[in-house]
Amino acid sequence: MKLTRKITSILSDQRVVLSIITLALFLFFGLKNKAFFSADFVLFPLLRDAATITVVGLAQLCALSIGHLNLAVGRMAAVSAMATGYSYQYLGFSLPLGVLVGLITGALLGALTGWIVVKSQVNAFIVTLAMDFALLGFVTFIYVTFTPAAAFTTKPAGMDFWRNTSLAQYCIAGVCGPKIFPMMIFPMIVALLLVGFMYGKTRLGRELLLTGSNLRAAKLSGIPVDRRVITAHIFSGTLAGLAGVMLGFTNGSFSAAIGSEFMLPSFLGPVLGGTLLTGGSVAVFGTMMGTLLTLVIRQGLSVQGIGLETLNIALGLVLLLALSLGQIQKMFTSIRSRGRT
Amino acid sequence: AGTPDFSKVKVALVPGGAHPYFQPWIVGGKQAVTDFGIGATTFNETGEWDQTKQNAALDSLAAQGYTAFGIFGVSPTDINTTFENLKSKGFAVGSLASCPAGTVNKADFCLSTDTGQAAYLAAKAVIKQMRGKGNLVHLTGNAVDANTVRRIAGVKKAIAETKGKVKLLTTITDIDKDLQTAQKAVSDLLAAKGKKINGIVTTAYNPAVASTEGVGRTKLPIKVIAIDDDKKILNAIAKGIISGTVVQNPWGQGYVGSYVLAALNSKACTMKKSGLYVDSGSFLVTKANLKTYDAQRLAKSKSILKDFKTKYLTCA
Amino acid sequence: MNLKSFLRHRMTEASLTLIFILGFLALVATSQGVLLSEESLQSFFTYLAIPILIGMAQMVVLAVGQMNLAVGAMGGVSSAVMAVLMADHKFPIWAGLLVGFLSALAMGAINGALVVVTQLNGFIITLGTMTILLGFQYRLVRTFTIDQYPTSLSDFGTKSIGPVPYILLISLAVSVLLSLYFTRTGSGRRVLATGGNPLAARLSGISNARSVFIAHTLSGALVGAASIITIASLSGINRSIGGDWMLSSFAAPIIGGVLMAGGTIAVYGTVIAAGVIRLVDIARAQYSLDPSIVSFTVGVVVLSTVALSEWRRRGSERQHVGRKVSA
Amino acid sequence: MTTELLIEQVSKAFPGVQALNNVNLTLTGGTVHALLGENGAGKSTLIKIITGVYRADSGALKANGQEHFFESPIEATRAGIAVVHQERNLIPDFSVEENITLHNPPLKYGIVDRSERTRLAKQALSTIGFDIDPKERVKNLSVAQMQLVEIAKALVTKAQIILLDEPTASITNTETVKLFEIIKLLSSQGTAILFVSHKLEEVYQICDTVTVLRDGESVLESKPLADYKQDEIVDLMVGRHLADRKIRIRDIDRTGQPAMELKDVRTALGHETISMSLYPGEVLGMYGLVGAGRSELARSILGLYAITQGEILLSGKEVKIKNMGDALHRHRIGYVTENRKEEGLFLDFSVGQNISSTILARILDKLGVINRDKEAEIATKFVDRLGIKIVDNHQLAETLSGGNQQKVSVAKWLAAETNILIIDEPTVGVDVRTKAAFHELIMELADEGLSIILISSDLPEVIAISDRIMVMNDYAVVGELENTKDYPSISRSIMALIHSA
Ligand SMILES: Nc1ncnc2c1ncn2[C@@H]1O[C@H](COP(=O)(O)OP(=O)(O)OP(=O)(O)O)[C@@H](O)[C@H]1O
Ligand SMILES: Nc1ncnc2c1ncn2[C@@H]1O[C@H](COP(=O)(O)OP(=O)(O)OP(=O)(O)O)[C@@H](O)[C@H]1O
Ligand SMILES: [Mg+2]
Ligand SMILES: [Mg+2]
Repeated sequence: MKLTRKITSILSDQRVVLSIITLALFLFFGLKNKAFFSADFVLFPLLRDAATITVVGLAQLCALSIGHLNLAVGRMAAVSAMATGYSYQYLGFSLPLGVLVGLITGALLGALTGWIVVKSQVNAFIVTLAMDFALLGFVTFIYVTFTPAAAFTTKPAGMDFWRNTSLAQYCIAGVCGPKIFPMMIFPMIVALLLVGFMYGKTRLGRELLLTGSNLRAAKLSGIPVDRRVITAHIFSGTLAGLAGVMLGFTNGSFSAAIGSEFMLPSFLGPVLGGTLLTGGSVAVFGTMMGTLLTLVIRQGLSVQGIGLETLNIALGLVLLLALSLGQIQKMFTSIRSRGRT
Repeated sequence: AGTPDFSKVKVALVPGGAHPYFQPWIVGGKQAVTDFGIGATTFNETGEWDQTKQNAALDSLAAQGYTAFGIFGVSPTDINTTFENLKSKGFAVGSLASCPAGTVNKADFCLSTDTGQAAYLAAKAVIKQMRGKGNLVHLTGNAVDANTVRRIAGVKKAIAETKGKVKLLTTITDIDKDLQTAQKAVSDLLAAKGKKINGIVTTAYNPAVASTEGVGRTKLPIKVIAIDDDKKILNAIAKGIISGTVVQNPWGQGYVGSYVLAALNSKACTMKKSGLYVDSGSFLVTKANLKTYDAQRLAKSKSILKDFKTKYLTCA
Repeated sequence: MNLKSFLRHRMTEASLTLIFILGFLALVATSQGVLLSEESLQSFFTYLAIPILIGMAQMVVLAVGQMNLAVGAMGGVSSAVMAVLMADHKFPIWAGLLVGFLSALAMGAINGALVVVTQLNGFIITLGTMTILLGFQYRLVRTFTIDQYPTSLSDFGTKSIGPVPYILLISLAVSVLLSLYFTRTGSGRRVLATGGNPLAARLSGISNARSVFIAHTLSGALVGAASIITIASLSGINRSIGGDWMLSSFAAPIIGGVLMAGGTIAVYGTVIAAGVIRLVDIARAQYSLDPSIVSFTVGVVVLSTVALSEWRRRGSERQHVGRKVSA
Repeated sequence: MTTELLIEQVSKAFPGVQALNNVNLTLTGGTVHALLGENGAGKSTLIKIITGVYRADSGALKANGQEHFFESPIEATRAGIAVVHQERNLIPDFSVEENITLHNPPLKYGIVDRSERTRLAKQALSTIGFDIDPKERVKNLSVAQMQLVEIAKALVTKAQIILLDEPTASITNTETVKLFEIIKLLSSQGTAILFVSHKLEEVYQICDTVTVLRDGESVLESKPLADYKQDEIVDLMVGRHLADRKIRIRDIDRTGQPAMELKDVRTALGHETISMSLYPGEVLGMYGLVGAGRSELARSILGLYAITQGEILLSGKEVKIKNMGDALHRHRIGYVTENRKEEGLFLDFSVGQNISSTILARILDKLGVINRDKEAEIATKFVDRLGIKIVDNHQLAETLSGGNQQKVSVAKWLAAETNILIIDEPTVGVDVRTKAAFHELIMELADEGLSIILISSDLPEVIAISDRIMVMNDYAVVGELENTKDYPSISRSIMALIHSA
């Protein structure tokens, strides 16, 4: 049957499966408790958090694309946010200029990391772990030395706008945007589009993926693998920096705590989305879906009023269950095609 | 005047994450329901010490119909943003157990221990035990937390007052994450410098437990003042392993806080001065007042409640 | 095997040993010998026992090319189980420890079984079980610190032969056994073969599913052992236990020369790397270092030492490559 | 009772291909049975079905009284079947001896008996005359050496049925001769042997019976090989008559500037004063026994290993080639690796993407966007030209048959349109028809001006297409011959050069 073939082939796409699971859970939670559909208290903040975490996921995805890990995503975010905060507090920079400072800081950190990986040939795991330590020390030192309360609290004009505004305030011919979409999704969308475009369409992206798929073959195909490794880390650092700044905007100040909870979610999004830990294959849109899935589960459970004693248990169980379903379906569609490899 | 009707008010008490310190909030909140006829109080510790998660927890409580919030902000520098956000939705907001960093408080009020003051008190106590001279060590938590900064300042203030007779040997930060790290740090400290140390003041939970163990095991003549009244620490005081502890007043925060939140949220009362800071009290507990400190603390809570009713609130 | 080729294979371990010795000597010298006092040595060794075991617990899973993100949560739950059983249910020590150990073993086995059955990446499975276990840990101990279990247990935790505590000896004995398992037994070799090249292993009649299951179960058992040592050496059990295990469980083996890709183990390397990491703690206490400076230095030192050993290894390999292999 | 393996009406489909379609085969003890067919005909798939790696869609298998398919490779091994798969399947970090005994390591009280292991491995290695330290790690071996280890590994099990999937693809004559001796010995002892090869001379040398697959169907089923002439077999495989190849001697103008010249080059790997010149449009063959250092020389030229002395000139100009990117983009030199799986292919990428990996710069739109149409067009061109058997350009390289993977690995570099191409073992595992077409293609490219260095351990191949042959032994050049393409005399001269060295 052609139709069933088509359906199975659509279903074997991880992104579709993820979207379906996410949507199903979304409806399930909402039907169990209407409060979950509250735009003000659930959906708007959920999407705002999702925006930041997705960008963190993309930062990790860039490292994963060449088969590396970036354990320092969180700390790169912290340093970048710190640079931004510093520029607002002590240099009086305008909002966009400060963001730029953050992004450049992230890029530089990424470049340094990549450079060390290439020059020392040490596993990126160790390099980024050590980087994380070093940056942790650096961040602590700066905040403790330069601020009275361990944070940069100056808010440039426009910061609250990015935090609080939803598309509902933008109307064209009387039709306004949905209230649930925060302004914060724009940086995420830009990041998604750029990263997606790069990996999907450009030579650079292809070379990164080839490098991740088979480093030796890439090298022997004339791809400048060393430079590509550095490039990937630069992207990773820049995106981490963006996420750090976004979180600073959401929280309202730039503190050392920014990024300290980034590491696990940074893997969760891309890996759930279908990005290979071993490199060579990325899922850009999937990263957003994976992030949304985890947030929907968490917030959904939370709105049911589940306390800490069951929240984590339920969170883990739902996650494993949802993923196994996806996997079972995938096995189902591929069992005959692949033989038993 | 009769008691106003609080039965429509649902109060949420939200600590930064799971920590023994906050457990009395639950009891205090329940007591407030019985005493004042508040609709309900709930306790939600799903914030897991992450401001983003705490914000999400607050939002989901709001979605569930809670209208008054007593909050221990994970990040003192960011919590004003959260307060503002909740207040803009018309909720009553109290900052409990910790005030926002800086001088501005965007919550309706802050009912908390002055963390700097508590640390100062503890340091004074240990200095007294050391007979006013010698080497002191300060063990505490996350270096880049505004509360830690206040505690470090409090201890330093007490030491400064000795005019150089007491020396701060070292301040060890970032050992409150887990007990193992704390115990390792204490053990290494005692091994390296044990003989030089005369007193230890701890202003975080895991280091307190760890230094109790460390000093007990090595039997070094070191005076220890811990923090909070975990059973383990009270036992150690009773056995004379450590000299004392500085306890705070979480029950009172939960009890009085719930009342004030209900009063504000039901529109029965308004704050005379929004963002007012009220000290919930800190108490030094030694072997001498081990049995009686709780009564003393209870009395303090009642008097705070009275102050609110008579001085800080204007009620219709 | 001559010395040169031994060094070539063991470059990482050799340089770590050197770093360890130099670092140790430097600390002894600058502390005017305080580090050599029995008490200091004992403190040094006591807190080395757990990093070694959790490093091993991660290593066995890395050996099949997977990761166990749940080491910390597993340790937290199993030590909480032990504490609760002994304190609240008055289990005798041996029974409490045994049940706790078996619970860790079971958690490992469940991880393994889930990976095999769902065919999901071990990374995701253990992330999921980690979350679940953190929930259980909270259920078991809430926010309290449990310590009402027999003192003979913590007495055991502090007993030592000279400055060497029993618990370190246990860790080392377990490491030796593990090393024998991987180098000498058929089962250990098969597990490594799976990690080295799963397809080749399968074609050689090795069940990769079984290898993965064994690795995770073994990881659970090692976590169980770490939990026993934890409860014996700590003053109490609360929900923070295991909180810092995950990253350090990776750090020791990977610095010690274990490949993330699987197929290798480095028992000695892991042990010595744990020792090097421990030296940093000592230095921090010794010099009253600011933790931010410690972190910074650790970062920089690790980067440079590993880079150095890697660079030397590559140098020697470059000379070697291309010459005849014949016997 | 003689050993028997019966395959009846076996079918197997992969997405888009019917890899096997009602295939029959009877393998009896004491015979060597040839399994022949073009690339992608289904030979390896059949072997994987027999050994339980894949599950058949339908059909039956009878082996030694058992009447069912094996569920897993373990079962097949237990049933006395040993196999050398087409791809090397060894554990890189394990020693040679351990790999050899991996199926069934000798145990004593549950502990691996190391001395027994060494003994077994040495024994197996010596039967095929392979002199190597059994303690050496496999990851340090060359492709050919690994192949020999695989063979030793199959022999050590003392199996009743041995399946050999292109065991000779990457080894030289010397080892092949040894292998054939042992095959003959085993066969005379009653072992049943299935032998897959694209080298028909070898097949005729050693096999008794033959099965030919074409597009997944058995067009000739278990017939005595002696009844068929080589041409007939080829016709059966190809499905039509293959024209005879003519020997073509090309005229090379060596008066001008060489395209590439090495002057007294020494390398970090130990090559000694290597001098050579390659002229425009020339095919320079490089022959030597396994381990002679040819591949290493090529890699040193390309900057992968250090050149310690001497100089490299391209069109008369001295150059320092830093790496492959430099070689490709600046100097227009290409390199087809001998190790397609590890170094040539991106297995989880499509055929089209593999082919385009060297020419990304050429298929860009403005904005640096890859032009998919152009990419597909070029891919299709080479898929057709090299006869790569695929469902579509999007098929992943990993799902191709061995020979077709090899073609992709070569196609990638033909697409790059370089001035100089170094080809290392280009036809390993490539079938007769494609090989012929391939040789033709190489000469055509040379006619068009491409300068080619051909490294091959396949002596007939070297003699068939080279204009000149350089002979290497032990990291040095031992001689150079003008190729008259007269096989007997040239091969004799080459062997003389090697042995006198
Ligand atoms: N895992 C797989 N998935 C999809 N298709 C496959 C897979 N394995 C093999 N095929 C296809 O099955 C067909 C037969 O492949 P097989 O490897 O059996 O050929 P072969 O006869 O061994 O060829 P060669 O001489 O090149 O080794 C080919 O078209 C191949 O692309
Ligand atoms: N003694 C050795 N130790 C480690 N690796 C070796 C040794 N000898 C050879 N190799 C490896 O084997 C390969 C070289 O052997 P190889 O037989 O391919 O040389 P060659 O002259 O190119 O011969 P051919 O290409 O005919 O096989 C290289 O990859 C090299 O790293
Ligand atoms: Mg094949
Ligand atoms: Mg070669």
